[in-house]
Amino acid sequence: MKQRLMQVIGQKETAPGIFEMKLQHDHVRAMQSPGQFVHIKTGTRRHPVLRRPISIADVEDDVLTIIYRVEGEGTKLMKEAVPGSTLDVLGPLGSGFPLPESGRALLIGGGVGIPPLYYLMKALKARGVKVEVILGYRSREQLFKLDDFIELADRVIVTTEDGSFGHQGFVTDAAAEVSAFDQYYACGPGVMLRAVETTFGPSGYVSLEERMGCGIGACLACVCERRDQAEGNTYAKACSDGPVFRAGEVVL
Amino acid sequence: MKQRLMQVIGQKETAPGIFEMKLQHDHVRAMQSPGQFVHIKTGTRRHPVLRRPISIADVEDDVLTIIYRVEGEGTKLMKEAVPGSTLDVLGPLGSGFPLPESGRALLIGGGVGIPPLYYLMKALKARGVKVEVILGYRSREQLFKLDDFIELADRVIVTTEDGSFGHQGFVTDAAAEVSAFDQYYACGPGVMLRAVETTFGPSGYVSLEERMGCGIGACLACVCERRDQAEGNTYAKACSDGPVFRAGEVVL
Amino acid sequence: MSRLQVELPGLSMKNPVMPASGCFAFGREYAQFYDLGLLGAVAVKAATPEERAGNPVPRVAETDSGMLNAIGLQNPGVQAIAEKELPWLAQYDVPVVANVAGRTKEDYMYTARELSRVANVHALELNISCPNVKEGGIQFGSDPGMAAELTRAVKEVSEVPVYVKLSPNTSSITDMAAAVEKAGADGLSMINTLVGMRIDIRTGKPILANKTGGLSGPALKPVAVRMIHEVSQTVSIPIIGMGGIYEAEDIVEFFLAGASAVAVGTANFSDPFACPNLITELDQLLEEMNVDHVSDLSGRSWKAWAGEISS
Amino acid sequence: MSRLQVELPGLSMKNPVMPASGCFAFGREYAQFYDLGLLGAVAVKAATPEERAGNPVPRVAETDSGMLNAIGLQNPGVQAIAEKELPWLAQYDVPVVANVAGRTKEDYMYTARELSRVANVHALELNISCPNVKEGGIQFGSDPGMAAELTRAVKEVSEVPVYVKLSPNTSSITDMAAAVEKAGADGLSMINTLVGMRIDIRTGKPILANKTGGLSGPALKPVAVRMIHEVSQTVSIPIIGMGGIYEAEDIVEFFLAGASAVAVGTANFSDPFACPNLITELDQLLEEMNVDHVSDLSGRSWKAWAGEISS
Ligand SMILES: Cc1cc2nc3c(=O)[nH]c(=O)nc-3n(C[C@H](O)[C@H](O)[C@H](O)COP(=O)(O)OP(=O)(O)OC[C@H]3O[C@@H](n4cnc5c(N)ncnc54)[C@H](O)[C@@H]3O)c2cc1C
Ligand SMILES: Cc1cc2nc3c(=O)[nH]c(=O)nc-3n(C[C@H](O)[C@H](O)[C@H](O)COP(=O)(O)OP(=O)(O)OC[C@H]3O[C@@H](n4cnc5c(N)ncnc54)[C@H](O)[C@@H]3O)c2cc1C
Ligand SMILES: Cc1cc2nc3c(=O)[nH]c(=O)nc-3n(C[C@H](O)[C@H](O)[C@H](O)COP(=O)(O)O)c2cc1C
Ligand SMILES: Cc1cc2nc3c(=O)[nH]c(=O)nc-3n(C[C@H](O)[C@H](O)[C@H](O)COP(=O)(O)O)c2cc1C
Ligand code: FES
Ligand code: FES
Repeated sequence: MKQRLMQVIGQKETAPGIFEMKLQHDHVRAMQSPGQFVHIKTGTRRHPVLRRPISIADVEDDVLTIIYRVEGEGTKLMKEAVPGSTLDVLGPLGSGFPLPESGRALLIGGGVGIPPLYYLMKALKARGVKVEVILGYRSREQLFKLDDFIELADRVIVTTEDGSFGHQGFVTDAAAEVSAFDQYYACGPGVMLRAVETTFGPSGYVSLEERMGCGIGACLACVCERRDQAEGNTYAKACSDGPVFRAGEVVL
Repeated sequence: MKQRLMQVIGQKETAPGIFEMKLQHDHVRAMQSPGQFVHIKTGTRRHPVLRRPISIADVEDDVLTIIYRVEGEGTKLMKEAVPGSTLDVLGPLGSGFPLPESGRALLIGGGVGIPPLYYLMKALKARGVKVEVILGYRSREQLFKLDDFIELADRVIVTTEDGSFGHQGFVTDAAAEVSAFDQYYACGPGVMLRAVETTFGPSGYVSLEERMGCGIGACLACVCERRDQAEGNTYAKACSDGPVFRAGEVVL
Repeated sequence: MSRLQVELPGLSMKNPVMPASGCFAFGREYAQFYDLGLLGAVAVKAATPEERAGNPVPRVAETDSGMLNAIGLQNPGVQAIAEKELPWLAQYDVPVVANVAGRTKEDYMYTARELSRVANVHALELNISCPNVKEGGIQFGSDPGMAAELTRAVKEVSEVPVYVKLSPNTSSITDMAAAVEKAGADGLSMINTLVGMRIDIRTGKPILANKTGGLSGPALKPVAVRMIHEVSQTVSIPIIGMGGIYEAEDIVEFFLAGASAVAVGTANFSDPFACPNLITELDQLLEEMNVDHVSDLSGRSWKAWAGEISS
Repeated sequence: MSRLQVELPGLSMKNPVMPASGCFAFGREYAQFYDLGLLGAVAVKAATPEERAGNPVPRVAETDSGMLNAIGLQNPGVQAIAEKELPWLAQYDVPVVANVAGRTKEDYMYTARELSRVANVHALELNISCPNVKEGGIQFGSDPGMAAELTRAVKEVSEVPVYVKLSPNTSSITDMAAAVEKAGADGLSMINTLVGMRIDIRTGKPILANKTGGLSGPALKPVAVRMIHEVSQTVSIPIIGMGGIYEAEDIVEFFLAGASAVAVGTANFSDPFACPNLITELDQLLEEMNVDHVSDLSGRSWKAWAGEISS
């Protein structure tokens, strides 16, 4: 867990409002666990006051890829970063997805929950795991990263909310389509994760989005309730105990 | 008095921490009165909250020149403006120096009070006024705009606080040197203006620096006390009644 | 009826946006930029019975996302205002909210009576919260009993509705609000500035000659929103909200908290067109949000029946 | 003696900088970044008698130059803290300031007694100003009489000096300070957060599940500086200053206002190295300013004999 000024080496808008940025630094080599995230400082020393948590979407040698949607002030500042400038990156943070040695995995991503699944898919494929992917987007215009998934995955199912591409509906509406799997890995908004747990059951992992302060476990901003409340163990911190939890481990 | 996004067409550091910036906009043609200033918005909509008052240092056709010292947040942001970007400029504001039709003028500038005197000198010379100038700097390294003054003025006297160039001391320490004049025009910090009034008497004009809010006369931040307090006339506003006042008109 | 029109006691407003008292003088300066008739109302600079010179300079200092001011109620006195400033404003089709200050109850009563008789003054704003003067003002603003007494006294002499402007420098803004509502206030203005200070580390002294000043601007916004949210649930008189409004989104936030109109102060200094721009942007934003009428938003953050806005 | 060393009741500090309570947990996380022995002291997260779950999420929201938090005193309870967290911190050569919270006087007394007996706890910080819990905390913090009673009670059971942490959500911070000083407080911590709110205009609801939260960060700084300036002139116990410290210049400003040490909260979140960096930068700044000792600056903005700093 380090804080580094990383060099922006490229950035492009891959769908309206969705940006893919590449950052270079020797320290990137330490980002080995898919599902972890980085905490990014934008703007000036005091403004905006909080960092922004963004998933690790890919790592190749010393190059980190992140994919983000422009929402508010922080991501607006990120999209303005030009190649050659630097970005203050804290990470890798949190614990990533546990990786099996073999078997069949189902990856389920919605919106900006999709990016970390790409790095996860690469790691799974490298271990010889069979990977099927459901990707949920808002609409055909909003598709991003899809080709890269298609290239590596054994099968990709796409859903769009408006039905303009693939299946109409949410990721869980494609449940009937999926092949048998040993475990699933899901990342997306809370409402999607709840639906995923209901639909696909307990054999899987979910990655949560919580509003964060410190990002390292010190401020208790990002907690979620554990279902199994062993003594002194009521709340888990999404930033340091998570963001990945076993399905059913925490209340979504 | 207008608010315009003007294009930055050039900027250079002419002495350590002193920048000369050129801005282009058709509206610049309206900036005809030397001694007036512009009020500049830097950064984002909300940050920093206040504009920065900067004197008009020169106008040529549609190009405005300003010269400023980097002090705090606002001027730091200004120096980062690259050619092609725009700057939010409100102005011309305030009332400038009254211009005589002929005679002999003494211009007295200290530090960042020097810039408006350049535009004033041009206007005076155009009218056939004889112009003698005293310019006060901190040191030889801090000299700026001097060559341009030398080129046009009938005589230029330089003082530096540390004596590393010209006369040692403040502008008033060069009083013995100056030729007879009809009126003087002074711009610089309050302490300098006080000394100038004491040394050179009442036949002149002084341009004040006050902390400003609105810059247009609405917030009453920038007031100074009038010596002659006619009813309802106790305070003058530096931004709209000034920044130029007759020597002795306001309490410095 | 336009989606922006709002009706408040004494104030029939084309839209809910007015410049805030003290940030707009009596309108002359901003009239050089745009037609003041575009505004929902105009809140003018505080008046006192006699002319006041205000505080020594420097009177303003910048802070992170805010500014401090210690103008000190400089004004030409209520007579000059009633005779020269307000009649000039009458050329515009816009209601005026006249801001009343003073040292004693009698000061307030006198000023209020005089101002309330001016034809284009449609409401008074009792400034019991100015942090920048030694006497009057702030004392009234931190003691519910005194605030109530003052409100009652002014209500007796005023010919137009009376809004009381509350100070955030208190541990219980709801007590203040309840007290002045009970005393007959027709509405509330919330909030005035928080007392703050900046020290220049080069000189070692406060930047402001008055040492302390009132903090306004974006830094104040979360405090204003919280106070309006609290107070609007406990009073039944309308609230004019203010404190760090810079964007149409901020206006919506103030309405959701419980405001029925808003005032814009510090934003005028960085953008002289802030008020008319906000009016246009608010109209567009409401359109995008599918809101029929801005008043529909008022208090929706706490009203039980309120669900998601965009339906 | 180094120019940064300061002596406060119970706290012999290498330098005047400590992380602020609640922003640093019990140090474990930041120990991954630097040696905690570099710090002047460590103020740890509030403890209550029993384990507390805290508030539902979201617990933080960003504002202009600030943030709101409503953690709600989540902590594992004083026993777990005394047995597991604080002993871990003892490996570092740094005094600990233990933050005490509770619902009742008895809660505070129990927690204070337990914490004060832990070897590396050199001072207590009475948190009578947490805005984010329904009972306790804030009530004690807005009533001088109750605050004094609580201070007296805790002083009786504590084996180490007691600092009382004051809330800015009050109309007279000097009354609070005077009351707790008289009751035996050894020092003051100023200030806790201002109560604020943000409403999400898409949902129409407050962003924080707790609705309101405490405003910290740069937006708070001018209020903190003002309050320390006021209080330091009326009490004779030292003040640990906090609220929006991000740069060495800010620390100098707090000292000039009247602080004798400072705490850094929100800045840790954007820069995990904030505290050690500030210590280095402060040393350099004092060198540039020709200040022999940081304590020389304390209260110079109001002390009669104080002239220009750089001489
Ligand atoms: C572990 C984790 C991984 C994430 N990975 C990605 C990713 O790979 N790509 C991507 O586009 N987004 C990702 N997000 C969401 C991303 O953090 C937010 O979209 C972003 O912080 C919004 O910042 P902003 O400045 O655009 O918005 P603003 O509205 O200005 O943000 C204001 C504050 O709210 C917080 N916030 C707002 N929305 C969210 C959110 N959805 N989740 C958490 N905090 C939020 C911000 O961090 C900030 O503190 C991730 C979130 C988490 C917790
Ligand atoms: C009419 C007028 C004309 C001026 N012309 C010039 C010029 O041509 N070149 C130049 O370099 N400077 C000029 N100044 C001074 C210039 O305005 C300040 O140096 C500048 O505002 C400092 O801003 P900052 O962001 O660098 O400093 P900060 O310290 O960040 O400023 C904080 C606040 O204090 C105000 N402030 C700080 N110093 C001064 C000052 N000396 N005078 C007024 N306000 C101040 C700022 O405007 C801002 O509101 C002029 C000032 C006035 C009033
Ligand atoms: C320069 C200045 C002068 C002010 N003068 C007054 C005043 O005379 N009367 C008053 O009631 N409020 C006065 N205020 C307070 C504003 O009306 C408003 O309540 C406050 O600034 C918060 O709004 P803002 O953040 O939009 O500025 C003044 C504020 C500023 C910045
Ligand atoms: C996330 C968070 C948690 C906090 N928890 C506590 C706490 O438990 N006890 C306490 O006395 N203050 C607590 N505070 C207040 C801080 O100690 C400090 O007084 C305040 O944040 C102002 O300093 P800052 O602007 O540097 O953050 C907390 C602040 C934050 C931001
Ligand atoms: S964000 Fe601070 S504990 Fe998780
Ligand atoms: S700066 Fe507002 S009146 Fe001069």
